[in-house]
Amino acid sequence: MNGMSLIVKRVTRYTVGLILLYGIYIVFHGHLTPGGGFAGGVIIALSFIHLVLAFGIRSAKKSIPKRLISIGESLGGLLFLCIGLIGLTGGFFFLNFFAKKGEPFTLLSAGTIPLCNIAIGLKVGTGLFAIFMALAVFKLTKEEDKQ
Amino acid sequence: MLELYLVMAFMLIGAVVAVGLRGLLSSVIAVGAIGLGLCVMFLLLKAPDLAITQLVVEILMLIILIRATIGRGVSRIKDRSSVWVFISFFIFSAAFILAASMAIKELPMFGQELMKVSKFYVDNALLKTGAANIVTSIILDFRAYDTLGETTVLFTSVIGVLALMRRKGRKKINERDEPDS
Amino acid sequence: MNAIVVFVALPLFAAFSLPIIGRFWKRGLDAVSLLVTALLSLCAIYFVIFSNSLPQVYPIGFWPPPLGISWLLDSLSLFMLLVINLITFFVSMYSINYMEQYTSKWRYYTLLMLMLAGLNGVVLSGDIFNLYIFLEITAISSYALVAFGTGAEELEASFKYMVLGSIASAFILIGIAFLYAKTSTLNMFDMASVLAGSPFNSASLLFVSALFITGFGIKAALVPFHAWLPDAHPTAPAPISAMLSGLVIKTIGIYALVRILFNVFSLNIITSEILLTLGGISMFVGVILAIGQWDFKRLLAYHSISQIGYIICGISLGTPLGIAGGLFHLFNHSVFKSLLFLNAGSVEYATGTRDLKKLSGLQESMPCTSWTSMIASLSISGVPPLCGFWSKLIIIVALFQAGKFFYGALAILVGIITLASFLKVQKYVFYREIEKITSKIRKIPAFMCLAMVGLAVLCILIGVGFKPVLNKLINPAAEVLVKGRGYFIELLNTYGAN
Amino acid sequence: MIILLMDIVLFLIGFYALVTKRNLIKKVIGFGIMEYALNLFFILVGYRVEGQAPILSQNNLIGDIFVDPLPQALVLTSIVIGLGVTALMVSLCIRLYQRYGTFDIDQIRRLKG
Repeated sequence: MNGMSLIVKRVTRYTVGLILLYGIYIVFHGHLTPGGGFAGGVIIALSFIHLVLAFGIRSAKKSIPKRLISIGESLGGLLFLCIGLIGLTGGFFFLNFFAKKGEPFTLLSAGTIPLCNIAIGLKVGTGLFAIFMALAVFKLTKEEDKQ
Repeated sequence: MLELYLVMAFMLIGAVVAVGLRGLLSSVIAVGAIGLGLCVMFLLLKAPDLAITQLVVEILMLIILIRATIGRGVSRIKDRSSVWVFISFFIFSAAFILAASMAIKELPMFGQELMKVSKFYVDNALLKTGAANIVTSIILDFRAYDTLGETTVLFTSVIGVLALMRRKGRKKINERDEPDS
Repeated sequence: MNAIVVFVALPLFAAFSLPIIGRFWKRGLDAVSLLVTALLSLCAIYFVIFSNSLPQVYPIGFWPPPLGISWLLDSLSLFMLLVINLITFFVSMYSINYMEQYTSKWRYYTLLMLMLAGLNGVVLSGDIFNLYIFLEITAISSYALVAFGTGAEELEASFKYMVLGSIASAFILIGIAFLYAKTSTLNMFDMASVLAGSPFNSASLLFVSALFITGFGIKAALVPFHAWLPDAHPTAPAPISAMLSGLVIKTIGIYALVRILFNVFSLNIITSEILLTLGGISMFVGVILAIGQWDFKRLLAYHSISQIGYIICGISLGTPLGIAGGLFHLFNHSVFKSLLFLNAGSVEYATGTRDLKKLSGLQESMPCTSWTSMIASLSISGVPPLCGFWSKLIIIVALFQAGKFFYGALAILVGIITLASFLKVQKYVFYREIEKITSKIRKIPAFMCLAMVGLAVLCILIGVGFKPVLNKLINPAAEVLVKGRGYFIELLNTYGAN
Repeated sequence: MIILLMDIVLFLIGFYALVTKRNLIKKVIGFGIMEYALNLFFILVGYRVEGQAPILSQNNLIGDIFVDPLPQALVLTSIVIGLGVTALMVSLCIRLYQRYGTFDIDQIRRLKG
């Protein structure tokens, strides 16, 4: 796969940032509006997939470090687990340990919930992108075997 | 209420088309149509969180499925047109629907949910957790442990896919491991 | 009380960090997973010895039972925790050398740790949807692990397993949906107290029971639903076969089914009869199918079906003796069937084949494997001083005591056929001398031997000291199941929100 | 009542595809349809007539009728599980195609019984 036409590439340059920003917005506002870590994470993954589909897998493999993806995934999982474990200091697993929950309907409210959303968003975004890359790259190597 | 039935009928037709069509790509697209129908259904049933999630997941699924099908499976695969398979499945599904309808009769009427535990969530979510979105307050505070399980499921399937997509599965004992791709 | 967290958090922590560790420190993988499993089994042993105030309910996030998710640690879950963590410790020790045959070990260890976390989570959970999630974690990691070699047969077996497994999961989930619609709660204690108001033969309860028996029956490979097991268990890497046969089918099949049917629904005459019939059929069909097998691991897989039948027969009686026998057999079967699968793995490792007709006279060249497999074979066929004998005896006595003479006789008959079948294995693999194939035999590394010896010692210890095991572990666990629904209602009243 | 039964019919269509179809991708599609039906069932169970979406805002505070938020939380989890299983299934299909050159299950049967 060598990517799509020039028009698609050009348009992608402008849209991909917006999609990424939208995904991040959804993650950060998960406790106020519909959406949340998971939906936002999928959107973030989709923005990268968009990039890969437009520019082709070969150039994407060069520019996106794969090591970073899988480390990001592990870190997301660890972060979420650690939020649960920090609750133990208050006496219970997954305790929402902030005493002051903050002003309702503002970004900094709801205790640990935004933090959890960020962890999940990181994890889901990198994880789903890793799945896509694994499936897509495999196809490429298979074609190489044939030739 | 009527719109619910309409969307449901659309989904049923979509399902029959998706299962019945010969070409793989067209049935994958029919599945996409069902998924969008489900998304509309979630909106009608007042579940905007799920509608967003279903929408983005549906897009991702379509991309993955199309990547899997494109260029493969060109040769059409005929199904076993055995009458017996069909008849036995028909009997099974008739029995299943009968049993299910008898069971459904004992449940509360549609639209009259009991809200035994959820009443607490609805009344106290904002007070106790500070989150305006009650669904988020459930998945990340009341039932945060479930969400840990959920992320673990996703992690498992990512590692599983990466493990299945290795180029070589087995090696000689003293051979060097291939670098992680 | 906070120490329970360790059973789920530690394997998850290991699983999340192994991909990072694996990049920098290859040998660290073995060390970390061995350390984690060793720590967990020490914890389980510690809990068994020093726990005096069971049952305990741990509210996660400090939300009391009907509101949040709660963990339940009682004698039954403690018993299952001990079994799971002990066997996983030995399996992980065995993997150190065995998995050198496969590439990317870090993915293997990550999936193994995830599977362990899933199993522990299923056993501890007191919430029905949470149980489903951890069941899925276990199931998904086992699909991936069955196909770990990525050979043609492995992929095919894994796909078959996956299709049947997802049907099972779908049935279980739709059962949970019906239960939620009926009771409007997910906590099992609360559910038990709500369901106490409706008669046991109401259509919805029967329908849900049928769904659960089908779903968990597929996971446990009871006979009409066993089609995936004889493919999936033999083709997996040997340590994974041991995990699947020894733990997975028991935890996500039998334990989950029994916990729901006994403690939430409270066993009634209909479910009891259905389970007894399924158990009897599995017991007989499994052993009959095993006779004709010449593949070492496939034969063991069919025997797993048959032994699962024993366990279900014992437990479904509902009498204290029957349940104790069933649970004891569950423990014993985990130990000796894992050991047998590890033996088969060693034979394959050394000679490169598991076809019984091609193997011969390995007794001299593989003394460790030979002796341990002798002990395991004698155990599974129920020869007196070893562990399998006592549990089978208890099950048969319980069957006769409950007046099920047909099933009792069947159990004895199946025991005899099992003995014959394992004599065949011993003769063909270790004691028959047609030609020496010593030249090609590879030496078994130390850790593999150590794991097998450890399990064999466990076999003998349980057999000799069956009395304290029964008193300390099995009988309290059986008591939990005998108490039925009342037990959960009591827990709700003690720990509930109001 | 009728709509719940229609949902069960949708479940059975997916089940039919999963059990009887010979094409691996069709099996995956069947599994997907089953997942949809299951998710919808939960939400239908939690619906309340005249209920509002369970999201509070300044002018929509406690006291109104809301639909049941708990099934929505469960379905969110269930969607993720479905996605994970489907991704794994698709990757198995691709590997099987690479080994056998076909998606036909009857030509893949190498293991007996």
